[in-house]
Amino acid sequence: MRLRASFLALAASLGFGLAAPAAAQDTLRIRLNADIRSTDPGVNRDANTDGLVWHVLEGLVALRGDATVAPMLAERVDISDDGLTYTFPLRPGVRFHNGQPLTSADVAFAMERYRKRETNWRCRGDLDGSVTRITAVETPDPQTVVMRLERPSALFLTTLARTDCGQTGIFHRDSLNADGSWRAPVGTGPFRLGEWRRGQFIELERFAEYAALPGEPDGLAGNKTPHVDRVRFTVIPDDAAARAALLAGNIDILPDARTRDLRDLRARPGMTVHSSPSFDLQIILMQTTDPLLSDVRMRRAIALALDVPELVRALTEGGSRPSRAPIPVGSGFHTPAMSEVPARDLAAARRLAQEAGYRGQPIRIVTTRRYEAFYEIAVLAQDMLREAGINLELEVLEWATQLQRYTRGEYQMMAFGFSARLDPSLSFEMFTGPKATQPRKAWDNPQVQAMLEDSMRETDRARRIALFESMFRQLLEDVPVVALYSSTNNAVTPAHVQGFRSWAVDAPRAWGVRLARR
Amino acid sequence: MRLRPNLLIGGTLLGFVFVVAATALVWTPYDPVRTNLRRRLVPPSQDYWLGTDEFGRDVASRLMEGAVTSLTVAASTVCVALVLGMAIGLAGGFLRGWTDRILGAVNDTLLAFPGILLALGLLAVLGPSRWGIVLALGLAYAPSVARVVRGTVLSIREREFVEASRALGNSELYTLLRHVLPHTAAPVTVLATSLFGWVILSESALSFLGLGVPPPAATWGNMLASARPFMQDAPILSIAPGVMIATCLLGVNLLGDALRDLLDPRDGA
Amino acid sequence: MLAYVLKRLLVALPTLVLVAASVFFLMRLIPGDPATVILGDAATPEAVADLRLAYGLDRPVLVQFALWIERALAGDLGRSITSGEAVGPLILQRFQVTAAIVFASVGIAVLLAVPLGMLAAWKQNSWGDVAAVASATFLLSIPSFWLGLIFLLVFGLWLGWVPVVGYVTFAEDFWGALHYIALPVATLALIETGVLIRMARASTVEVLRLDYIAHARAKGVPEWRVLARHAFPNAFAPTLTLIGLIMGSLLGGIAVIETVFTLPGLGRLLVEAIFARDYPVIQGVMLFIAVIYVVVNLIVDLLYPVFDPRVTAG
Amino acid sequence: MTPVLEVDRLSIAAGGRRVVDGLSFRIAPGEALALVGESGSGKSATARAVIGLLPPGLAPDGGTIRFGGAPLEAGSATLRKLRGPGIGMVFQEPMTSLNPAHRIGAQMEEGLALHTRLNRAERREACIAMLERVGITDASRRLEAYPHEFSGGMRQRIMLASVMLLKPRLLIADEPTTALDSLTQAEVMDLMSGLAREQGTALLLITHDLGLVARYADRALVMQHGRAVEEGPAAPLLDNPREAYTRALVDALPRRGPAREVPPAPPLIEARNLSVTYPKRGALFRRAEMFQAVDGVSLSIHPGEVVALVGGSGSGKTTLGRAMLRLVPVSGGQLLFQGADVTARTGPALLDFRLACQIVFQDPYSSLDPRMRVRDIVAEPLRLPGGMALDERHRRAEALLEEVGLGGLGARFPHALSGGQRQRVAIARALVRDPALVVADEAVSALDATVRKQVLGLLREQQRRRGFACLFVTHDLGVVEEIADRIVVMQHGRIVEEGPRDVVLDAPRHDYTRALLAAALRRPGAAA
Repeated sequence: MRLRASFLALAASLGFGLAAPAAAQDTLRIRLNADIRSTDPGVNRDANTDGLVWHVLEGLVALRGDATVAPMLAERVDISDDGLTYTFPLRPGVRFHNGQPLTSADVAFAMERYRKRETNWRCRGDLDGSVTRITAVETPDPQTVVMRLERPSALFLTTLARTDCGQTGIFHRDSLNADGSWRAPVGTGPFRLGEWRRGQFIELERFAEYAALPGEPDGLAGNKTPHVDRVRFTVIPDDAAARAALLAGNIDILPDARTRDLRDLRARPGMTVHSSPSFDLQIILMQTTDPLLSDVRMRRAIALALDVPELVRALTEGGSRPSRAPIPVGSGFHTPAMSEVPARDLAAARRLAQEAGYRGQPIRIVTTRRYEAFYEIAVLAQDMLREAGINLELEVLEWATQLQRYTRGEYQMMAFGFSARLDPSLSFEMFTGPKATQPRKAWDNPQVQAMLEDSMRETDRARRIALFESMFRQLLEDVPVVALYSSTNNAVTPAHVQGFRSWAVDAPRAWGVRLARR
Repeated sequence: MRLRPNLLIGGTLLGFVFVVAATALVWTPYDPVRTNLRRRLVPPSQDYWLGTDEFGRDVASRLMEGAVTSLTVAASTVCVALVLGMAIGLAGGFLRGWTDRILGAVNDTLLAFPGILLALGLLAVLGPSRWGIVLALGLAYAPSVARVVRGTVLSIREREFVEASRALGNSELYTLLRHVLPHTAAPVTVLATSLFGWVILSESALSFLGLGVPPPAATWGNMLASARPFMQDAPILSIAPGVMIATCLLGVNLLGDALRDLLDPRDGA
Repeated sequence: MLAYVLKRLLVALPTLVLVAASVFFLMRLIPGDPATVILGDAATPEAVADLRLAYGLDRPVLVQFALWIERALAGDLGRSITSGEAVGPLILQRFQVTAAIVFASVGIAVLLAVPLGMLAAWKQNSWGDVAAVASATFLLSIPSFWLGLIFLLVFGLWLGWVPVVGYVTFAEDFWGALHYIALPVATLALIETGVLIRMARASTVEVLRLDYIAHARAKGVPEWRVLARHAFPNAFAPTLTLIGLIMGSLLGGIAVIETVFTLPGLGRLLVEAIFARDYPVIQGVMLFIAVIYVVVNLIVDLLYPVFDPRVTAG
Repeated sequence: MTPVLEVDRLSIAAGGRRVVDGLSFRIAPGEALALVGESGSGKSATARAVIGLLPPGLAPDGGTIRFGGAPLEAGSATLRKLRGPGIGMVFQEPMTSLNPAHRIGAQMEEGLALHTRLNRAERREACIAMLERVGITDASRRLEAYPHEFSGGMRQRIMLASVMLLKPRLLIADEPTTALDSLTQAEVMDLMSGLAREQGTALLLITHDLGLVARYADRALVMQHGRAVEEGPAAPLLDNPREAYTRALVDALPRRGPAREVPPAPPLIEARNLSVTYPKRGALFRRAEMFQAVDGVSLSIHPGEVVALVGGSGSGKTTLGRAMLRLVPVSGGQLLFQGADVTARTGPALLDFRLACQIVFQDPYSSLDPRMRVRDIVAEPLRLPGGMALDERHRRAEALLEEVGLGGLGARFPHALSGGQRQRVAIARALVRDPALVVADEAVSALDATVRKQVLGLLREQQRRRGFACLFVTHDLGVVEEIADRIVVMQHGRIVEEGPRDVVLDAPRHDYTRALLAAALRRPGAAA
């Protein structure tokens, strides 16, 4: 009751703060843990940026909830038998926020900008060699786009749809300044960009002429009809404050509640917790070039000494499923075979450590407090290894420093986390590769490397799965890393927010959400 | 006068903190860094006087451990600040002229320099250790010492007994050390006490921003910081270290006042 | 007068350069660089190289410094690496927030503390005096951010009197702004009050011992007037210096408070920039802070003669 | 007729101790009463009690004070209304008795604004008139000035003016001129008594100086330890005191000693047109202009001779004294010691000179390091060069302390000694190396009459015994009578008159000397 009253008072007081008090009622307010970097898709970006951009821009294809790819601006995708030609017939009736109709020329224009070096598009490399190479983008007619590839790739469409690539979003020329630099996105998405007050909030306005697909929302695909006039992403860096803001009624969606708050939040009247497994990966890296850890027995000893299920339960309070496989449990490629989690075996761990010539010297594990999970993993690991007589020393670094250590491979062990990888190949690629050229890679194993590259070319699902499973088995042999779990996204909404769903990527989706506040 | 209560209360409070720290050196109820997943966020009970934190570590033990860390950090920082500040202040105040101006510029630079950046820099250079903090805060606070010392020196050097010392044929250096230096003792002692307090504050502030003495070592500051998420569920986690800091500071401040009264030159004359 | 001001700023120049230089090189000593931070776990060497090129971080450090100084002198502090904003405007915008809070809190603190301190000194060793000093000492023994958190808990959550997050500028909406800065201002004000009461009291005690106070009384001047007209200016002069110091340090960023109350202020800007290794922002902010420090001191020195004519600025 | 002030069995307590004990006296309208006593006699406390301004720590402890017949309670509204128009007060320390933060005009007007109906213009008129009356030229402009722009004497005049503006019926003057040099002192005192007479104001003069009493008081009340010792009309009381203490005070007044012959010898130290210039406090950049403190002075002192260097404040006498010891940088001329030029000496050579010439400062409070024990202070000079072992030094120190009458006090700190004792320590420190020359810089000016007498005695006796030459710097010709063989008078950095003591005192040639002589407070009836 008191809460309700205070909430009203606060709504009022916040009303003062709003640019347009009248609209306060129809504004959906979402917590943003840090300001976005820019509105330039896939260029100067982070997870928040992606999460904002996908409300405004759409690509030819989009991700479903299970990370498979569905057509978005394209009506469908026709792939030639040799897998080198992709044809995208455009969906008719799609308009940009400035009212212009979508044409193949716009697609070509956007693609040209993405592929330019000076644009610094995050995924340029992938489509210019590492995944495949786009040799040409053709526009036979205003409603058709054709892309030609150098070599077949299983990852091509996924790459186009990747959120960190800004979904290769198609934007209108007006998005650019005269000098070709990025001004603001003019897209086809369900919302258009409103006011962006740096460090405070970004506002989106409903795009009335949005051409929605029929059916249900599904990931970034499907029906994305906007129901609220205005969306305001409020920047609240501090978790405690964000939680407070939710309870005080200053925000309508807390997309990233901390697991430790869930019990309390669930208990509160009207609060709903939406949980779904994400595609990221919490992991412990080991430096296989380290004199001590270069001995596989030592690495196995460490893996055996860890009680992964216990650790994951402690960290996520049962929210996430422990998994030694890098492919997220939410992915369609996560097979039963990959669910195997070797049991803890202290005796074996001790023996192996002995054989590896370990005599209790301290092993330093790098971690940070920036991401609580990393820190907690390190602390708990230290605790568990102690029971196997392995002496772990925490080296708590500030995030940027840890990142540098990571990219240079300067560590013995490191508690780390990989952001969402939507294609299973990438889930391995992120830590697999030759240390000589990429010191950040933890797993340097030529034959695995070969398998990985096959998996990227291979388009047949069954054969890919086979490859992944054998790589997984090899991973349990070599243990260059100990995969732990994919974190769970827990979004919390009060009663008046309806139609909201959380999904694999932690940034929320404002379409399909209604406000029943009266 | 209020001198006696100051001394009494201040002494008791600070004494208490020191006793806690001293005990922690030889005994704590539990290993302050030993985690226990089955006992996270346990409310206070007779086996966990102040309950446990999010890793199931005993808060009481960490508090005691924290006393040691905070006090040692504070003490060593004050030493650093004093040594640096005294040197700068004495040189500047006694030599005057260009030396003074240059030192002045250096001083201002340090003053205009937020401790947090220094801390980050030194931490990064020295690697994560409490000594980074000590050095950083030491540097950050040296100027205020220098200011006080310089001021005192400037006023003392005008007093006749300094001239008298010259008249006796004593060298400048001797005069500085024998007749001027001792007079900085009083103000510096007083300053040192307040410094002690400031350092404890700054250390906890830095820890609060994630730049303090690196965990898992317990300091009141990083206990407060990590307790923050549980303000509602386990308020004791934030209250306990907060109270400890406040106690310590109150003790220091009161003691400082008492010293100020004791060492007041007016009582001398 | 103007000549004096210019002179002072001239004298301050070396300090500013020193600050600028030390910040610049210190930042580059610190491991981690903007590119890696932006790219995160997906940083491929090529991508990092591209970014470094884009931000001109591939150039030799000395060249970078020269360029930066050159532009800075021309009034251009460059653009933020993370947000691409122009640093100058960014700083000013964030500074407004900090300034609003600092001025409000210090203002309140002075209005509270100086009269209280003087009264305490006037009734030295009375119960009121003891109480004032005791509470002052207690206040300045509380960590500001702790107090802030507790305020947040009590007034923001339990009582729900004020919103717990967000900020609007006074220009946009005066009352709204008041709502948002109420708690941070209260927090800071309380603590500064502690400091100032003690200072005001101490200096008033000093002044009240002097003959001219007796002289005033001997002229039959009523007590309130003795305090207000004869004691105040002389007692306030030293307090003014302290206020200057406080202002200087607070305006330089109240990072902790801003973090607690999630205010987009200068302090938080600096902290975030440091974490993100956003060199242009860090350098800009640091330079700005140094300038503030100089200016505040200058202002104090200019104000001082108003209260103590023996000191002449110039 | 009813007395203006009637004090009856007044007692004042400090903690448990009584600083004033059952003191009674009365002052008739227009009468001038002097409360005479040395420091600690409770005379100032009495004064402040009358106007109800006892400093913290002192509290009235019985007795009554009546003003014009009506009783005064401290803190009462009636008392506050009386302050100013009824009772005015002039304080001792001109440097701190005017508020540095306000223009003197404002400070003078304040009283008028409070107690009269005059409007702004009239008040201003009154102030200007009064300032001119106390001899401050260009008054209308000076109203706008701040206290720190005036010399001590000027401030005391302003002080007096602002008090007398209100035409009080009683003026309390608490050691009004102790901080001033004799010349200024006389001027201010003359002004004060003059004004009092004009306005029919009764005067309560608090002083330790019988000289003042002789000249400015109708009646005198001698106090000791808070009690009245003797009371009566001033002149007779001084001519034939009944009480021993009074007699002691009277004897303490300077008395001329027999002239003595100094055996002719080459000068010990000689200044040849010596000049000292100071930079006036200048800003960081501006080139500061110079101020001539000593302007081409030639002066020589012979072994065993006592030369008195006399002059008002600002005459440059102190600077000259310091310059002769090379304590201040010499900007021109030559300084010869035992025939050798020491003007430019440095290092060990300078050290020899320093050790041979010692100085005793005016203020015994600031000239002794408060953090050293008396023994160490006296022993310190023996440290150089190298020489003696510590216990040996201490032995010597103790011996000397014994000699100057401080036997057994070696372990004390300066603040545990009285002013006189401190000055003895200072003297001992100067003598411990048997110097050839001692510069005594106003060495006794800060002391009470009787103490001054003793210290002077000590100095003279030591001088006779050890035969060192002495340059005695002072503003008070009276003191000079006691010990000087030769008198040198300085004004504006130049020597205006020089000669054997008796000649200068009895037949002064220069006006300035005459003025000084007239101002000098000397035993009544002593040579005029």
